This record gives sequence, C-alpha cells and structure tokens, in this order.
Amino acid sequence: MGRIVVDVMLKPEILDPQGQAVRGALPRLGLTDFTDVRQGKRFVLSVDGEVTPEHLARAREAAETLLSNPVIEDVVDVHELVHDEPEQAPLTGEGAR
Amino acid sequence: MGRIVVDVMLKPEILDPQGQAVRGALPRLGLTDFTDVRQGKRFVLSVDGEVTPEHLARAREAAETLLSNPVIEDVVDVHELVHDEPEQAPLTGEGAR
Amino acid sequence: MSTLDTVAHAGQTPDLDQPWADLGLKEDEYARIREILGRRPTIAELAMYSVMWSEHCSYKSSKVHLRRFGDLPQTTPLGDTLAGIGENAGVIDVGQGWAVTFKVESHNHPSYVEPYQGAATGVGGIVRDIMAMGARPVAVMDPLRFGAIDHPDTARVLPGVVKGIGGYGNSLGLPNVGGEIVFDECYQGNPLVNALCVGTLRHEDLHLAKASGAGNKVVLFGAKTGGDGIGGVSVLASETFDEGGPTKRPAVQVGDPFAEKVLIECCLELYRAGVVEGIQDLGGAGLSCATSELASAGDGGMSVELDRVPLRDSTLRAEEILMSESQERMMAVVAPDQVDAFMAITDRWDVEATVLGEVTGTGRLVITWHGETIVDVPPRSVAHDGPVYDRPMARPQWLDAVQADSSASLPRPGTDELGQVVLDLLASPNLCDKSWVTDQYDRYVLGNTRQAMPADAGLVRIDERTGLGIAVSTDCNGRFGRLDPYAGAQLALSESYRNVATTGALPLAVTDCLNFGSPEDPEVMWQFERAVAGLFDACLELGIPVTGGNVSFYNQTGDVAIHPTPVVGVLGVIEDVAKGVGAGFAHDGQVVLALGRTRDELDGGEWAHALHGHLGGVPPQVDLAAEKALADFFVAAVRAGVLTSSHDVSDGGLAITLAESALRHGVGASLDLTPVCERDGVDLTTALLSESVARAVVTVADEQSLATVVNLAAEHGVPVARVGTTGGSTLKVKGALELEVDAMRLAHTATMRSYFAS
Amino acid sequence: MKIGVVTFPGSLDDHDARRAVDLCGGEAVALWHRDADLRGVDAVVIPGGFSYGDYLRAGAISRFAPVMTEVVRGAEAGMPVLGICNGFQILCESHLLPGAMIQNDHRTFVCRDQRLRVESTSTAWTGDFEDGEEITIVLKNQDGQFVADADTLDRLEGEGRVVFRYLGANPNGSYRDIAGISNARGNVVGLMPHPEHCVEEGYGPSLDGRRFFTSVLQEMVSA
Ligand SMILES: Nc1ncnc2c1ncn2[C@@H]1O[C@H](COP(=O)(O)OP(=O)(O)O)[C@@H](O)[C@H]1O
Ligand SMILES: [Mg+2]
Repeated sequence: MGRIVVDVMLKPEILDPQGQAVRGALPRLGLTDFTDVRQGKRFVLSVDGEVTPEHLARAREAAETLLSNPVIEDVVDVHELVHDEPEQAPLTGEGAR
Repeated sequence: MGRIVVDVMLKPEILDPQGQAVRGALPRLGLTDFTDVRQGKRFVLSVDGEVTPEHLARAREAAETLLSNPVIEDVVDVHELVHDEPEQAPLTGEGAR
Repeated sequence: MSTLDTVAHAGQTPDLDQPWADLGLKEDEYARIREILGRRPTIAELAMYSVMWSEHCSYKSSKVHLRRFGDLPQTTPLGDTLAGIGENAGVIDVGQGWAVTFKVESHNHPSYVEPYQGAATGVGGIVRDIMAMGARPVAVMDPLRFGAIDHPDTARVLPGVVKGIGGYGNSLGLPNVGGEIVFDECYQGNPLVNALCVGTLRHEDLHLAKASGAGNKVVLFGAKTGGDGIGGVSVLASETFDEGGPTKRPAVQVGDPFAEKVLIECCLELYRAGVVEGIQDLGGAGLSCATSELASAGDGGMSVELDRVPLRDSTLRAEEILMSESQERMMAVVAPDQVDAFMAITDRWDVEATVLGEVTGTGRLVITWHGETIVDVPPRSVAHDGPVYDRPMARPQWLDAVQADSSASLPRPGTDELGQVVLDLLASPNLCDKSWVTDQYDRYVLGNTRQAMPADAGLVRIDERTGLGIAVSTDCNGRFGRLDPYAGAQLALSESYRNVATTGALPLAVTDCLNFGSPEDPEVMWQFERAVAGLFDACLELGIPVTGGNVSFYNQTGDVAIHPTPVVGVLGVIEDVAKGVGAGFAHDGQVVLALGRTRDELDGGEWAHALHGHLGGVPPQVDLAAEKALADFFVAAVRAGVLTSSHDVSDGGLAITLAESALRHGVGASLDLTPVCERDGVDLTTALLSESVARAVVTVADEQSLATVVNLAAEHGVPVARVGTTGGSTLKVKGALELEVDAMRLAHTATMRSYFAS
Repeated sequence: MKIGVVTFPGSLDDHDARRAVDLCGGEAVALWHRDADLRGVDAVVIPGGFSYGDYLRAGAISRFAPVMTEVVRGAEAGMPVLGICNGFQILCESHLLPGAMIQNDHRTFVCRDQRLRVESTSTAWTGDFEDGEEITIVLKNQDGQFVADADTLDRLEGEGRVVFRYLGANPNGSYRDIAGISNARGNVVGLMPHPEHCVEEGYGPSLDGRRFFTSVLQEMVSA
C-alpha cells in the first residue's frame, strides 16, 4: 500500500484563529520561542500498490478541488509518503528526528 | 525567520469522521484510486532567526504537550521547513511536485 | 521607500490623476469631494470617501425612500422608542425599565463566495451592532433563501451557510430562536443570508455611537487589523508608489467567534463599569466608518494616529488600514481619567486595546501616519452627507401579464386527491421539516428560551425575576413580492406580526432587510419604492415603527433580479413569558377552533408554486385591520390563559397549519370544515389551501374556556368556527382526507435529509 | 454549600450552571480561569461552551489555566467536580478522566433533547437518581464523540464508571454509547449532555438536571 500526503494551509493573508490560540497558549507552557503559529490540514491518502505518477496527479486534483478551499487555502505540498519518514511512528525522546 | 513543521495524525485505530467524509466524496469527483483517507493537523511554528536544535527540541515539547493529545493522536513528524519545499507556494500545473 | 500622499502633497499636486472610477466613484462624486476639500483628496481620503459613499454604506439609492420610515410616529404601543432609525439598531421600551434592541442585516454576496465564512461573519456583524447599543445580545435568527433545492450549487451553499451560522452563533452562546429557509430558482446565484440579533438592556445602559467631549480618548479594541475585505483598494496599490508591490489581500473575511465572545463579555463589563462615553462597532468600511460616524454624530472633531493601529499584516498601507473590514473590533470614546480603568478591563479579558487619538473641537477628522497628516476632512461629509440618488423607476412591463395569469388556470385537486396533495406539500422544499438545519443551532444556551423552532415565533425570557419576555419572528414571501411588491411587503409584515401575536405577545416594532436586484434597473427601483411604501403604510396602520434595518441591492445575475424580498422582523413583548402559547395539539379531546376568514386566494401560494411551478395572479388581499384584531384577540386570550395551543395559517394554508399542529406532539384530530366553507362561501379545497391572511388555529381544553374564547373573538371582531376535536393517530378532515400522523411525519422529515445529509 | 463554576474565555453555560446551582439549593460561586484560587468552594462545575474557541482541540488550551491546577489538586483530594460538555472535554484533557472527545461522527453540531440511562448512582453527582433510570437531558455539541482504547473502555465498564449512556440512536458516535463517566473514586464526573438546561419548568425538556445538583449537595452534607 502506498500513501500520499497532501498539506493544506490557510493563505498567509487569511486570519488563522486556531493558530492564534495556540500561539497564545505556548508561553503558558514556558515555550516562548515561537513568534507565530499557523494551523493547517494534513491528509494522508492511501492507494493500492505503489504510488504512481498518475496517483500523484489525481491526488493533486483532489487537493485542488476537494481537500482545499481555494478562496482561503493553498495546497502547499503533495508528495508520496516515503518509508524513512517517521510517519505514524510516534515521536519519542531525543532520538526522534 | 525559520519555520518548524509539526504533523499530528489521529491514531490509526481511531475512526476519523473527517477523513471518512473525504473518502466518501472522492469517487463522486471521479477519483476512485484512494482506498483510505485520514485527516490530521499540520502546524507551522515560526522562530526568529535560524532554526536551532533547541528550537526543534522545544517544538517537540510543544507537539507532545499541547499540539497533540496522546490518547487519540500521534505526533508523526517534527522538522524544519526547508526552503526547497514548495511551502506556501500554491501548487499549479504539471510541473508542481 | 514609498512616498506618502499627505494633505500637503495633495495641495502641491492638484492635477494628479486619481483612480476614482476604479473605486466605484462617479465623476460628479469625485468632483464633489474636491469641492468639499477645496483640493484633490489624498489617497487615504479617496479611499474613505469611496467606501463610505458606496451603496452599501451610504444607502445612496435607497435613502430618498427609506427616509419615509423616519416619518412614522416613533412610538410603539408601549410608548416612545428610545433610539430609532439611524442608530446602529433601534431601541424600544418593553416596560419594567427594560429595553430591547433588534436588527436584521444581510450578508448575501459574501455567503455566495464563501458560504461558511460569509454567513459566520454575517452573524458576527449584526451581533456587534447590537452590542454597540449597550445591550447584551440574547438571541439570533437567520432568514435564508437559496436556489432550487436540487441544484448542485445549493448543495454547496446551504450546508456551508448553515454551518457558518451555527459555528459562529453557537460559539457566541446565543440561542438561535428562528428564521426561514426558502428555496426558489430566483435565488440561484444570489442566495440571501440575512441575520437578526436581539439584545436587552436596562434603560440607563443605552449607549450611542458618538464622540463628544474634546479631550476624550478614542480607543480601538478587539482583534488586530488585517487586510480583510479591501479588495477594492488593490486598485490603489497599483496606482501608488510602493516598490515590490503589496502582499496579497484576502478576498474573504474570516471570523473568529471566540474573539467576539470575549469582546461581548468585555464590552458588557466596560458598560457596567461606566467607562464608555460612546461606542461604535467596526463593520463595513472599518475605521473609515467608525471614526467618521463617531465624529459626525458627536462634536464633530477627532484626531487619530493611524500608525498606532495594531496590525496582523505589517505590509498594510495607511489607506488599507482605513478600509480594512477585519472582524471582531470595536471603537470606544473614553474620558481621559477612565482610560486606566478601561484598560484594566480589556486586560482582564485579554483583549488588545489601543488609544488611537482623541475627540477635538476642530470640527475636522484629522488622521496622521507617523506624524504626517493624510486625512483632514469634515466628518459629516464622509459619514452622513454622501450622495443621494433619486433613481428612475418604472413599473415592469411584464407585470400586467403576470398578474393576469392567475392560478385559476391550474387544475384544483378534487376532494379525493387532497390527502396526497397535503403529503406532497408537507414534503415540498419550502414546507418540509427544517430540523436538519435547526438542530445544528443551539437553542438552549442562556437558559431563557421558552420557544424556538419550529415555533411561529421565538419566545425568550429577558428578566428571570419577573418572567418578562419577548417574541420575535421574521417572514417574507418573495413570490407575493414579485406579483405585487407593495402588497408583498405588507404581507410579510402581516405574517410576521401574526406569528408574534399567536404566542400572546403584543407586537411592538419592526426591523427589515430589503433584498432587491440592481437599483440601476428602473423596474427594480420601482419594486423597491413600492415595497417601502407598502411597509410604511402598513406600519402606520398597525401603529408600530420601523426601528432599523438594512438594504441589500444588486442581488441579480445579469439582467435577472431576485424576487423582491423584503424580509420583515417583528418584535413583541409578553409580560409573563410562561403564559406564552405554543403551536401544536398537545392533548386528546380538546376543541379545535379556526379563526379568521378564508377567501379564494391561491395565487403565489405554495400549492401553485410547489405542485405546479406556477407564479401568477395577485397575492392574497391585505387586511391589516383583521390582522390587528386577531393580534388583540390573542393578547387578551393568552392573558386569560384559555388557549392550550395556537398556530397561525400562512404558507400552504389551513391544511399545513393543521398538519403541523398534529405533527408537533404526535396528536391527531378529527375535523369538519363545513362551518368555514359555508360561512365564507368556499369549497373544501379552497378552505384547505388558500393563503388568506389573519387566520389561525387554536385549541381550548374545556367548554368554559371555549366560551371565553368565543366571547373574546366576538369582542375583537374575529370570526371563529368550531371545527373539531383533537385526538387519535390520524388527521381527519371530513369529506377530504384522513392521514396517519406517522405517514405525514415520514413525508415531512425526509426531504432535507435526502438532499443535504451526506 | 458553595459550588464553584469556572469561567474560561469562551465559556457559554457558566451563567446557566450558576443559576442551576442556586435553584437547587446551593450557593454558586464564580471562579475565574486566571485565578489559582477556588475561593473555598466545596465542589466545582466546569461548564459548557467553547473555551478558547475549541480551537486546537476542545478543552486543550483551558487545561493549562491556573485555576485548573487547583481543580486537579482538589479533585485528587476528593472534592466533587462535574464537567459538562466542554467541561468534560477539559477534564479529559487534564487527565482527571480517561479517554478523549473527537468530532461527532456526522460532523455537524447537534442540539437535541437526549434520552439517557443512568448507569451508576454511586458518584458524587448521581446519588439522587435510581439505578437504570431513564432521563432526558439537553445535548448540544460539535465534538462529542467519546473515544478511548478498548482496555480503557473495558476497565470503565468493569469498574462501574460508565455513568450515563445514550438511549436510542447514538447522537455522535461515542464508543459504547457512553455519554458520561467518572473517575475511580466517583467524585469526578464528566458528561456531554447539559443538566443545567433541565432545571426550570418551561426552559428545557425536563427537570432531570436538578438531581445532579441535589445529589452533590446531599453528598456534601453527609460527607
Ligand atoms: N434558518 C432558520 N434558522 C432558524 N430557524 C428557522 C430557520 N428556518 C426556519 N426556522 C424555524 O422553523 C420554523 C418554521 O419556519 P416557517 O415555516 O418559515 O415558520 P412560519 O411560517 O411560522 O414563519 C420556525 O420556527 C422558524 O423560525
Ligand atoms: Mg407561523
């Protein structure tokens, strides 16, 4: 089974209340480094077998038509999920990338 | 300004209503390749200056404590947003990655 | 670095070519600006005038007609209004020291572009209007119009709009207590998203939007300012002097209901603390509007340091900041010695507040940018003395033909077909059960909702101690408006008034949202004038004022305008909300009474529309005297406590009123309409389907109550007929139909789900 | 008996919860999210609403409010705590209760009069109910789907900590129809439906909400 990742973010000029809320909460955890936070969506699409260029093309089509709202969002990335990405393996401790 | 991406996905065993809805809608657009869809969250954290290992460590801390709820979610990736990623540049046409 | 277009610079470059046309100004409007200023405007001034003189902000096409509403006596049946047309929202006295403010507004076009955010920010905007009066918002309503139910674009627009209204209103903690959902092809491409908000206040809490008292501080508080809603100004960008060009400006505004909820609580605390001299919300035209209106309504002078405005996007230029329509912002006028107290409260709520400037005695609105003057204008010329057009009007050519094409040409169903007709009507888009929508709205929050959908009117307690309450309804049948805009507006008022009255509340005041096509089309302008005249005459006759409202023009695609859709909201008061009566048969064995007179009036009604796709003829006869008599009867009967239920007759006629009454609690009835037919000279089909005004169905529990009701009806001149008894699992109308309540429910509830539940 | 009701930015039903406490014979005390101070109350209600807009995850940000440190401390010492809707979400995010809430399975906000079965009367907030009693309580939420892993669910069931279950069609996809749960000790209860909207004749579908508050008042007297 292959997987394709589609990343969608609000356009930079659009207000992101969710990101703002996170931005406001971080200092309360003592995390003061972050000057801005934006929250977007990440979709993982599965296909049978290997990911082909056609799959990617169709994922792009889905990204532009269904997964994002072009009025307020940008599709910022569509790519195959490769196995050395730590996908779905929870990140723990120091060793994690 | 440096940026760090945090990707959070619902744990595989949790049913994902939003992903299911997308999964159901794709065939109506003639997109029949996708056997499963999961929707997660993508955060982009900004820092002043270059991203340092300390920034990444703090982003990981934020990811584990605030940005995800370990009961239902996994932090699947924390990484610096590098400039050759097509970040924030809308994807268009064939040439797009 | 770019050159700043200062007032001084404008003086030195009188002949600079300016993009007034691209900003929507007419040549003579631009000339007038030059005349007012005695020089060419700066870019910032041009931006302000263009947006404030737009149709949306200046009401330039509608003003000559709307002025009439100001001629109505500014009194309700309970006394003088506390604030009327011209304020952010009208305020009326409802007794016991309480006042209520309410207003309906449109957010039509934004909701077509981006249904969720458009509708959400529509709710946000009207709520801020209500807050700006010093009131606590207590309820919202949402009159909606969409294209055909089966059109693919309706599948895009409706769910988004509903989610947006719910997403914003629910997050604010405001119960949604009513609205409308109407489908008609004429709204394809021009859906109507109107939003109404009601607020309550003590008389002494009334606040007005004016900046008085030289030396008082002008404070901007709430969200940061971004580039929202300044698409028009991109025109300026290309004309001005920046290198590199600006970053993109958002095409739609995104709402942050959380920020607004905090703003509501923060404002109420500011009012309680007595630290606000004047207050204005920021809506259309943003700071341009707030500064010029505050100054114009007050002492007339204000100075503002625009560079102090907290920004979300640091690339914004001065004129963009002036025009930005970023949401969730307010502007207050605060005495200098109260500023610290003010800031302590905004801090407590984590609301950002910034002193931008102060009230002056100069009579000028002066705005600086890093010390340089970029605006120096008489504020009245921006806010109140915009252009006024008396646009040409023409009675539509097609109207005679349409009026001649009455529904008499349609095959009236025989008595044996009526059962199926009722089922078909119950399932039809405009009459079907709307709970798929209304279940997405919180109707319980605040704990004061006595009645919400599917009631005739929302019924809300406003004083926990005494039970004082209000009833609100919004209505409009755009098809009637198309057949006769004068009558259409009156019928909208008639129905809304009746819906309020059936609860037992005394109707007090009107707000309206006039949704029309292009004012540049003389036929549309004629429709508009007729609708305003109709509403004016009807309010005069009913003795209630119009306290506020909104006009939405340009709802058309190409040459084709929507039906004239003057949505009318009526607000009423009830001394003890616990006595309010709801719709629906609740118990077996009660007497059913039909009130009012039925005429043969099927033109423009739901039967002709839903089952025959026909629209022609003339709408039902307006009978405001009968409407008033019915309302007075209800107030008396509800006060006497003799009604166990009441439901008005409107869309779909008596058949639908009876069916809905049975569906409400699952209690059937056995009825015989012979008394109605004989008295009014109509056949059974007409009795069931006609949409004559001033009618309702009520139930009483016993003979004694019956006698009281009959007496009260006689006293008020309301025709009353005993038509049957409640009970059983079917709705039976002798000689016409017998339908299982369960079968009716199936038909009634399937429609919305089949189109929208995915 | 003093019952504190916490107000966060974005809390909506705080006023209603205070009204309910007062109507049922308690004394409501308003608590403020920023203050690490419970003002001497005997019990706490975390009310419904959309604290911090429910952005990120419902309840996620409120968990870090100063008042919550005190609530957690009190709860661990046995003080009765009731989380209603958003309050339930906050209690889960604070780890006072297990599991989590995700979006309703139908992805829409739902407001309805919900039938529930009372599955446990041995908590601080349900002593006045009968075991197995069926009640009607207003339900209104967007993120009301209770989820937890199978072990946690089994443990909750085994220990009698499922306090309320939805009757009829499951309104939001909650696992095993769970509408409310308690901690092991029974002093902390969270549920999605809104008892504070069911305490006054004519302003809600029932009066079944009253007994949440009378239960805890009773409990505190006997404690
Ligand atoms: N968009 C909406 N939002 C909230 N309530 C609505 C909406 N549309 C319809 N309703 C409610 O559904 C009920 C039935 O609507 P309608 O048939 O238009 O009522 P009426 O004929 O009494 O004006 C009313 O309570 C109305 O307020
Ligand atoms: Mg009605």
